[in-house]
Amino acid sequence: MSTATSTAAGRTGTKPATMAQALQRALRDSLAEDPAVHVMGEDVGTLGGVFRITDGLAKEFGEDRVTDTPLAEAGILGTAVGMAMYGLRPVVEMQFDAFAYPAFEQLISHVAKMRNRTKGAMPLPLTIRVPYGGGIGGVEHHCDSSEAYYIATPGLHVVTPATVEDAYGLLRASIASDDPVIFLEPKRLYWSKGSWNPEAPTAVEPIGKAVVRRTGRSATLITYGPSVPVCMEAAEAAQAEGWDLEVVDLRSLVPFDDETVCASVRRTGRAVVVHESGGFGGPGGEIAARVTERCFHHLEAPVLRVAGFDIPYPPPMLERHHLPGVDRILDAVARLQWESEGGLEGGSV
Amino acid sequence: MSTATSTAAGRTGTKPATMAQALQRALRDSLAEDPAVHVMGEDVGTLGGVFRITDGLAKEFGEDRVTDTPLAEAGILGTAVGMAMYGLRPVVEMQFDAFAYPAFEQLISHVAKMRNRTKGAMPLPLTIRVPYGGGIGGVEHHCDSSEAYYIATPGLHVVTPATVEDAYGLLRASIASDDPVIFLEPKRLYWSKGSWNPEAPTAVEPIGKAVVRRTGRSATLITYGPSVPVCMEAAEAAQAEGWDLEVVDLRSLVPFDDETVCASVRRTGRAVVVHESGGFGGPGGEIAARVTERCFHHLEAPVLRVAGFDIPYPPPMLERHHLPGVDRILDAVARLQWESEGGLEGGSV
Amino acid sequence: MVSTRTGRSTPVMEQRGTHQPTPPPAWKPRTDPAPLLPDPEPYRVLGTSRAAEADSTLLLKLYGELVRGRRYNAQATALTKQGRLAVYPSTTGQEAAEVAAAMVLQEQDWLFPSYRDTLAAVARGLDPVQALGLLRGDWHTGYDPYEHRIAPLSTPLATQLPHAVGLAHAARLKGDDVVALAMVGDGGTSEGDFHEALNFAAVWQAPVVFLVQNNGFAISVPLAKQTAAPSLAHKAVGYGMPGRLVDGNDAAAMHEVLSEAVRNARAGRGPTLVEAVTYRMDAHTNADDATRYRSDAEVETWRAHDPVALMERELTGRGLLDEQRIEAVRQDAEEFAARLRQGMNADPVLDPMDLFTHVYAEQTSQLREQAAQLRAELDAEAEAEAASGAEQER
Amino acid sequence: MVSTRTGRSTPVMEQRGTHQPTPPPAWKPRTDPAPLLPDPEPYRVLGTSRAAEADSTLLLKLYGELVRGRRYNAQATALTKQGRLAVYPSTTGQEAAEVAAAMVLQEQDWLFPSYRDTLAAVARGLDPVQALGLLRGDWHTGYDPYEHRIAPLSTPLATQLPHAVGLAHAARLKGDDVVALAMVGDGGTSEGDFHEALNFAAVWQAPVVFLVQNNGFAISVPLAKQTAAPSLAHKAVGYGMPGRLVDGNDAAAMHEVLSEAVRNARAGRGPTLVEAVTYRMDAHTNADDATRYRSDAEVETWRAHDPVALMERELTGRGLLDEQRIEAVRQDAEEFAARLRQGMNADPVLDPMDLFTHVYAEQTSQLREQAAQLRAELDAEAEAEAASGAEQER
Ligand SMILES: Cc1ncc(C[n+]2csc(CCOP(=O)(O)OP(=O)(O)O)c2C)c(N)n1
Ligand SMILES: Cc1ncc(C[n+]2csc(CCOP(=O)(O)OP(=O)(O)O)c2C)c(N)n1
Ligand SMILES: [Mg+2]
Ligand SMILES: [Mg+2]
Repeated sequence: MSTATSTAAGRTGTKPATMAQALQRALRDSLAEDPAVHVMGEDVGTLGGVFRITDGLAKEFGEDRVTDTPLAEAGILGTAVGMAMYGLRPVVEMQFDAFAYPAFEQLISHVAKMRNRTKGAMPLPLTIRVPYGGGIGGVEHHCDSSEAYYIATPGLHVVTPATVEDAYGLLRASIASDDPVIFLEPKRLYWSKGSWNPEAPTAVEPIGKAVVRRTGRSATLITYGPSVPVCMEAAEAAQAEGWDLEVVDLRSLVPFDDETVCASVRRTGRAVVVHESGGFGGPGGEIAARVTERCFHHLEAPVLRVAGFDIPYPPPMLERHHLPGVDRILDAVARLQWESEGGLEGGSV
Repeated sequence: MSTATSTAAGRTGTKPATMAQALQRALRDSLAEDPAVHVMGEDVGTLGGVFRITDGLAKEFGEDRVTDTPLAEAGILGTAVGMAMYGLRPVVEMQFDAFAYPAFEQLISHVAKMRNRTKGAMPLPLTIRVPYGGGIGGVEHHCDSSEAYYIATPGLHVVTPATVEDAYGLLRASIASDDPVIFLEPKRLYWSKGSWNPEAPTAVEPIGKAVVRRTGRSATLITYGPSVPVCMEAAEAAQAEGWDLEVVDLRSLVPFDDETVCASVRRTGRAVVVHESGGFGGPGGEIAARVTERCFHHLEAPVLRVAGFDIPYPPPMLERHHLPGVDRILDAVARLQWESEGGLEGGSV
Repeated sequence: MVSTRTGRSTPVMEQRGTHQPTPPPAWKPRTDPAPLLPDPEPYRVLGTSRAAEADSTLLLKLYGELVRGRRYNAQATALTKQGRLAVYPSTTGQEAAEVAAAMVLQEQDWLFPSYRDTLAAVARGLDPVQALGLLRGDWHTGYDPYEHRIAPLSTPLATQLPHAVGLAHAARLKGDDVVALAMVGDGGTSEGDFHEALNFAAVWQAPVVFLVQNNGFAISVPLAKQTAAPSLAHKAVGYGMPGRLVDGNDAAAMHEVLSEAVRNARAGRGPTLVEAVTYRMDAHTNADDATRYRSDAEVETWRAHDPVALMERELTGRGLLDEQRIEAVRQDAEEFAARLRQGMNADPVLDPMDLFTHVYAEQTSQLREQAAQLRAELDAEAEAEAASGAEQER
Repeated sequence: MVSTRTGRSTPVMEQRGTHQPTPPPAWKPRTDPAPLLPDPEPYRVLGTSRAAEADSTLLLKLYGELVRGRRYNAQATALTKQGRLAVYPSTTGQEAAEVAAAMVLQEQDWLFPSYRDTLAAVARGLDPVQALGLLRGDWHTGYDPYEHRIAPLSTPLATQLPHAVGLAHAARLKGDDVVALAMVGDGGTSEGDFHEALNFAAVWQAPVVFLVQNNGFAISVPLAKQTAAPSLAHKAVGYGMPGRLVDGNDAAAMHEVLSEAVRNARAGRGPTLVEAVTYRMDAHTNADDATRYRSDAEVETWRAHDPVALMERELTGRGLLDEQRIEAVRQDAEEFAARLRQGMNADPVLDPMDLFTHVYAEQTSQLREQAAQLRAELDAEAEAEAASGAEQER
């Protein structure tokens, strides 16, 4: 796996761990440091969550801090809003992406708006963890990439890690944030491994900074979450075809780091946005549009998008046809109008 | 009001009517022609709806066909799903945009997916009418432009009229469609007037065709729903500054009429997308991105966007600062890099 | 013997006859529902033998609040006609439930009003101009919720109920003595959020009181189209909490029942659902036309059961309403109305830049850009105005 | 007299004393809750004096279905181990409720299963390979819902309940004789959709039966953390429909109570809520580890109350289970399992292009473009494979 930052790999004290472990540790450290932090959701207590992210926390911190709720997502988020009103910092788990939908009214009409409606008097410091995306052979309603809904809702932060270090760092920062954060956990990276320093893990501050995972000169792949490792792989593969690709991991969709993204695109002159979410009305349109608005005269080709198809998420046996993979990314890179340029390092068509 | 198509204005038998009247007539004609059509929602019966769109229908067709439901949006849409399963064609009214959110789980997980999950065996011919948008001095939760959520959900059609004729024609076509349609009604156009022919009103078929509301050579304004009249006004005003603007009314966001839009942009070489919905993650990003992908070498400037700010909808006394108006559109047109071109008809900066 | 693949080791041959004493594992209902069931008749005090036990001081206090509340409704409605309020959902006829809801709470408690319940907020001490901020249109929530511990008026129906549960639960976890009282309409009880809130409250034994004002209608939809339940208070049984049915126009009864519910919540005995049976005398809002869905005769029946008049009768019967008292109460209500008029007639100070200030704790770069755009537009506008002013002066 | 601004014309001076016979307008609870309340003990037939009245033919039929159902659960679980099923939520221990739900319906009726209820679908006549399609992963709904009038298995909990109400309501409006039976778990009763569905059903008097299988757990969450209600059946009262509590492991009791509920629905007497008290003997799914949240001892208590064994005892007591009968039932179950194995061992035929075929009635141009892209990729893949095949042959 090439998901760890290159800087982390060389540090002393680093060890391999899974993203699931890093997330669990982030919850544990947050609970330990701040008595206002409460974890709640379906099966997060005794069971430790269906993905075991909250494993052991109820035992360590008690059922009042780590609570198995009744099975009702609007109720979970709605009561968390009330708890946040009283000064707590609830961390809510939605069991799967599609099961967050019953809570959308609470999310859109209250969570996202409360600070604003009260002129800042009533901030809602709550984190909503949503395991999202596919690639794990899950049946319908278990594999949605629902980020388009969240980013179109002002008042929410939308954060998603792609590495083990970031899983810890971004979750800590999200829980510490005084604003509501949608924390999207790429399901299929739960068991991905990366090196990190469990002795001194740190929060990623501030939320909203993208990171260049790989530098390159030919074109920029703009991506996040589950698609970051795929893009890293694509970048490796591209080398054989003579393209030196830069990979930008957004880490947060809201706030959006225009600066890092545009600096990269201005350098490379070409960009492909890659995500698993459906293309139409997905984040890729926003990203492509804003990059084009800001970097038009640096662009040698239109910003292209590689995304999931505009279909309901496929059944397990067909999902591989849906997910953006290395080939589809390389195909898009090939369509970045290299021929009109000339002089590019082996630019194939 | 310049919302009527120029062709309609001259026809014999045309009369002025409001969009509300045209919508009411569309419902009435649909109920009369097809016994499978049922209208349901909060206050749609005896009261005739808070906007009076269903006025008189319960009396004419009986409470079994036009039904006041209990106050529960998920229940309304969920029971409508069951009715559609049994072969009816429910037309559901959501009282206001933000009150459709409680029904989002039913919408995303069932309405949008049912045909696909059952390999076509169980289509859901239902229409969901959503009064949307601001500009009527409504308080919070009554003025949302929620189209971003709908267009990011494959399986739904998303339709919105901007003229009296289209209100009738598109609603008839939506009800007749064998797929679920989100029918977005621009609240502040309910009382807008246009000429139409009430003797022989017709459905707009097929759903998914944009229409050029005004031809022009300098740049294309791509818009829909409540922003169409604003763009028409802006186009008139632009003439004084030497710009001859084309205005494309999308009429449906899904399906998206790439052909009409791109033909226009290829002709004009410049485009501004205008909508009231928030910019970030809104439809404008998708539109700008796909136009750029398809028309890159015809573009003299990046496709720009004029949209609502990325904030919760403002209170009544401040909404005018939020809504995209003529000035903001003209400002965007001015930023379409006219100077780099030269030779343009009086191109101001 | 057929293998049933249970791995069960009980030898089947021992099982004979139809009357086996198989122990049915844990499935007896855990609670006797009887104490949870509401009485078949709404609880009343005024006009019944119970009235004799009611404390005069309390009744006089309630009376003062009722009269003031009635005056508030009249004044707010008048303000809509003067264009000072965009819209007003009146509680004329519902004053008893509104003021009792506020009066039974202690200072540290929380009130969770629905969009209609500005009167309850005002009765709790909120400046009425602030209470009406939402409906005036200068901002969403017109007040700081922490000042009087009043949550923002909730427009999306029933959505505030889980908030009340969460807040009360949080306070209890912290060991604080706080009760939350949440208000909702008859229509709102049909929403999923009502169900989820009551269920969470009962499971957590949170110190919450749910007050349903059954005023007969959800806009135009009468109760018969809303529910087939024996009463809305009967819904409590399904959550394992007591349900109480009260005459919502009887301020003394409302005060007594809500006080008891609050007391129980405070003592750790969990939540209560209270249904106040009342009637919305005015249309849904000033924008509504109630003649479309109900008869004047029905309204008149309820006029005979007016909450202010009920209390007046009681106090008159006790000989407590002398000229001086009446004048003082009237005076107080008039002064209150005058202050409200005055406050609402002053134009609110608006800063369009506020649109960007409170979306996040810290402005994102996108919002900074957009704020700069608006700033520039406003400056240009101001400049143009100044220029045209200078033009005119010349 | 203080003006209360009601415009009320009743002269106040007439109102004296505390005992006024003010007519309280329409607020008496409309129904007596008594007939809606479930009995305090779950209804049982087997092992009680009621068993004597049970029809032997029916009991034998139920027994056959139970044994087959048990075998089905064992086979499906085995298929997960062989990698032929991604995941299987077993109903071992719940067979009585599952098969009774199917058996009480007539051909024209509809079943609305939750994700766990493949057995009910199979007992209604659905090919088990099709029933397991979702869990096998070749498509979402593995069958045509109209063929056996079985709605798609619903993964989002409780969301199928309003569908059942809408369908039953539509059939009734059309004058068709159709009843819908909708299944949900104890956990699912906490969802807002449960509440809204039951309320709509009662208001519309729709011909629906709601069957809650209270199997003690929602994954790991026990009933005590899910509700504080006396029983889940008590929730019926709040909607104005009868609630029935049944021993969910007693197939005869389940059949009787559900039959009566279906009969009432069919006769226009409205919906019923039935709570079947049962127990999930296996883990939530094969992927779950139940030892994390419950003790073996608890599981063992329930093993003594096994639905198959209960029926066996009754039939044995009646002397109806001779060698031949037992062998026939066993044989039937084995053949059934063999067919299932065989069906599941055949690889399903997959066409990736199906991804684009059923999203809309007519493909949009966007989807046509995307389908073309996939088509090209698949063609290239096939070409590459053919080429490498040719390469190897050379
Ligand atoms: C979730 C939601 N759906 C719809 C509405 C629109 N609406 C506003 S008031 C109202 C009726 C409310 O009736 P009820 O709950 O009885 O309260 P009342 O108005 O009688 O106080 C409706 C449908 C809303 N505000 N919120
Ligand atoms: C809306 C929704 N939320 C969460 C889930 C995840 N989930 C699947 S099964 C389950 C537990 C269901 O418990 P219960 O309703 O008692 O049914 P059982 O599994 O016992 O049959 C949960 C939480 C889901 N499928 N749907
Ligand atoms: Mg009401
Ligand atoms: Mg269960």
